[in-house]
Amino acid sequence: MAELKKWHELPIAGLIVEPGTARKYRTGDWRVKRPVYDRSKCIDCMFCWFYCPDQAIIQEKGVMKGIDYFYCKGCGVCANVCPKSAIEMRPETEFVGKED
Amino acid sequence: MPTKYFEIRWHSRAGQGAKSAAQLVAETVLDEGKYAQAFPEYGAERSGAPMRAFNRISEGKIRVHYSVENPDVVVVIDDTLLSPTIVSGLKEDGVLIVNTKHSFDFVRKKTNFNGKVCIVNATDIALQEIKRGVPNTVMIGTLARVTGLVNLEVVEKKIREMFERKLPEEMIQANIRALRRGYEEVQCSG
Amino acid sequence: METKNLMAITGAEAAAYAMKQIEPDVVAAYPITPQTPIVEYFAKYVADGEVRTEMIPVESEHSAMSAVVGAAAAGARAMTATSAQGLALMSEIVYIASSLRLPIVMGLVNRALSAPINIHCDHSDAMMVRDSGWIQLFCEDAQEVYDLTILAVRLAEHDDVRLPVMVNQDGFIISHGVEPVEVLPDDVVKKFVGELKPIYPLLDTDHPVTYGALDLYDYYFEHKRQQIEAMKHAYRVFPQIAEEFYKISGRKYDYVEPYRMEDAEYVMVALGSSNGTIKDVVDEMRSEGKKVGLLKIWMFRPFPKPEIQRYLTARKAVVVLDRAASFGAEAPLYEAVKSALYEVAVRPLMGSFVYGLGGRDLKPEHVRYAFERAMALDLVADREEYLGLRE
Amino acid sequence: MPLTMKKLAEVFTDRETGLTQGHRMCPGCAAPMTVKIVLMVAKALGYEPVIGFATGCMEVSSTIFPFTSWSVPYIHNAFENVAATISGVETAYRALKKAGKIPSDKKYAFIAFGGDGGTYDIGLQALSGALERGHKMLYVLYDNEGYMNTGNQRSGSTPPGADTTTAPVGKAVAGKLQLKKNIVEIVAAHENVYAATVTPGEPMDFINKVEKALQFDGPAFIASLSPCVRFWRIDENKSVDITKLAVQTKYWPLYEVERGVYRVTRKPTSFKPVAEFVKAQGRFRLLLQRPDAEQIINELQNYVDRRWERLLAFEEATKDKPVR
Repeated sequence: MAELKKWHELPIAGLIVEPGTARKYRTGDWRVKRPVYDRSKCIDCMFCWFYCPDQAIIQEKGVMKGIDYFYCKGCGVCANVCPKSAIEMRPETEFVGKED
Repeated sequence: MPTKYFEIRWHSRAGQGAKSAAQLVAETVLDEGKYAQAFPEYGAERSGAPMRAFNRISEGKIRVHYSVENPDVVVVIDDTLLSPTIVSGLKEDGVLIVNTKHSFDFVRKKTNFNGKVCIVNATDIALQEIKRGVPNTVMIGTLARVTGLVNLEVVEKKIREMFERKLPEEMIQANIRALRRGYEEVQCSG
Repeated sequence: METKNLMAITGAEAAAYAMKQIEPDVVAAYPITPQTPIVEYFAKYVADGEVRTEMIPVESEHSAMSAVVGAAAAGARAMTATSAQGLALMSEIVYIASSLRLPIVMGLVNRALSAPINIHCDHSDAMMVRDSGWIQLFCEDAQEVYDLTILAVRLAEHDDVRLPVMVNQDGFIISHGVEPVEVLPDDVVKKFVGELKPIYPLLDTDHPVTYGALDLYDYYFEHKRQQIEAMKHAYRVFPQIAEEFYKISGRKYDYVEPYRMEDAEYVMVALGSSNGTIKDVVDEMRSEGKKVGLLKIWMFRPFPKPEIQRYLTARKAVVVLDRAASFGAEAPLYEAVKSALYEVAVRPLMGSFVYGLGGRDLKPEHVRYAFERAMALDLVADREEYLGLRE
Repeated sequence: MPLTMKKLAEVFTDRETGLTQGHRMCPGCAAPMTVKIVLMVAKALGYEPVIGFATGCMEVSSTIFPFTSWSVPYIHNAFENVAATISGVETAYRALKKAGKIPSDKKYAFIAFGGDGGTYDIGLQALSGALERGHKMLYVLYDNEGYMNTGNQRSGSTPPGADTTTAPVGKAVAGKLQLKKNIVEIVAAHENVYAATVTPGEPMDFINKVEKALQFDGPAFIASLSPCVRFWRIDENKSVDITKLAVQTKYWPLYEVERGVYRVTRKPTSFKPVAEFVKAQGRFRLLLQRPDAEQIINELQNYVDRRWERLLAFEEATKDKPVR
């Protein structure tokens, strides 16, 4: 968020009038383990997508497309529910300096 | 200040209709272009407990909001309530109106009140006309006669308005007959 | 004005009748003595189809206020009513209603707070929530209950205000006393209150809004500052709305009602039904040549400080009557008046009298006594005294 | 055509669930799963959800001003009153619809979410009132068995023997001694309601029940066992697993009560001992160190066995006998 607003610049009552502003909030930097996804093992069962508490699984029409590291907190639920072990949890330290 | 207002204190037992009677008097007075208040006293009492209600009547707007202490008229709907305290504060030239089948002497003896007393056998009238021992309409008729404050025709109209939704026509008629008999059958001491 | 439509009704019925004519979308209320007849009258209007209002027969006052908050946030015009313990139970949500800036109108039938339990009038309930961010109006009689309930809708819903309003009437004294009330035609009331223009209604799913977010130290203060500002707007727009109400009713309302104040040297200040009694005493003492007057407070929140200052500066003495105590501090109305007079050029002598707790009658002789003390200049600003108390 | 995970994935390829990313719940928390599943089913069925939330973990973590994780209308009022609040919203809807101020083609779903504190304990009265009044709403409980928002205090939903800060397992006292309150029975006792248990570990059962609840003509209640990874002291990735285990051990039987008619919706052919459920969680670690641990676990086993038998008996006894 940019500069904090003054009282007369805010909507009344503490209302948040723009929906889903939390999308601007990066929760990916909470992550200490990174899920790494192996497309070759994936059967697009959608379990990971269904359970991900942070909605960080990207899919299109039931086809797994990857992981959104901007949001992924690295809980590992996806890897755990995956019936094909297509997702592996790796220490985040391995990825220092690499792009999301 | 109390001279500006004509004040009535009603004594009854909860359930005998003093509150409704006071309200009906207020409505009638208002209909006649005067001003009135009606307010009961509230405690935690249930049916049968002694209770009081008040009227304040005036030619002009009534602004005060406190209980009536020196009434011009005390109306007692149940003669088992008679005692010296029932006339406390009643003005010397005030009137004590009692629903009783007893005599003036009985009333005086019970209350030690030496002023004007009016009696009416309202319970019997109510039983005969309305078939229920609720004497409040009779007492309004009596009050109308004794004080000349409320006009009987206007009271009749009010009774009709009040009961139209709740009671069948014959009951309204009965109430109006009871009212008229209260007016006619009252006896006052000299 | 055309022919007057006078009704002999109680303050409770006056409130319910005003609500009927306002015809809010939602009423959620729980019965409590002495507010109960308001709910009862209104429930009857609903049952008889006289209003299209949806009534929620909630299981508590806490839920009454919660439900009207929900309804108002949804975009509905919502009302409720309560007394004393009911207000205490709902007080958590009373603060939320004003903080969410929901224009709810609530009838408060003033009753003493327990313990010991008491069902009769005093203002301890209203004073408990005087800092809750609600606009608080106090009524002298049933007519004012009717009028101010209608007026309150406009005040609450004004674009610059958007705050809930509490219309106070004295328990039993007004709520259960039958008095003449001049009512307006339905269509006149309907036109006056108009349609609610909801802002950010929850039911507008095309524009989803989040109500009641977690607001930490980085923003909470700013939102409170907005509420402070809204109260200033309430103060500013009240006379305009009162003027509009005057046009439809011929009855004039203001922050305060000065009574025989022109040359008054000794002035009493009070809230609620006692003002009528005080007026009679003022008349009587005036006829005796005594220069007494009354400043009745209609609007307690926002507190009309400029009017207090304007009317009370340079009087010889001011006595303030409070129907509530503030344990360990000065009585609430006295404190507010005294504080306002700190800034005036010529401060009057001041005295504080607490009266009427738990429904104790305020009699003309009490009022006269307080005036006489003022005239004798026998007042001590720092001393609280009591009227009608056995001492 | 019943909803499936695949079907939901298709629907939500280019639609939002209503709960967005960027909320600040703990990694691996089951509460967002519960909320997301409910919202997805509602939206997939064409409802416009309007959400009420009781004070709790999910409420604070999803709406830290100026951020909101909600892209559907949302109101948080207080801790104990979400049922009353949503009943006000629902009533406003009916009033405004009657007045012609709401598009008549819009299909709303009024959904209240509460944790166990806001539901079992402080919010029980408001919930009961709203259920009894018959508002058309869905109340979803995410049951993490304690006041986890504020750091693991005991609630009426905490199981016996679980360590909490206000009923700690100590030398003298084995933590919470009382059984978990049976909230579904309390709700079902309102008679004209739909009440069910679900848990994320049984997704199809969950989806079906939400669908049923939304279509129920009256108040509906869904209790979702939603583990708190932090204070159940389990690995972050185990929140789904533990709910499966809860079902397999009879700890969390899956059933529904529709106007008095009981239906057990999952009947495993064999059960695991409840001790497995207990031993899988760190919150029972101190209990397990006590000499009376076995006895307490046996009592719990007895309880879940009897409750299961009772449920089956209710199912048999109420078959096709709705209260109205």
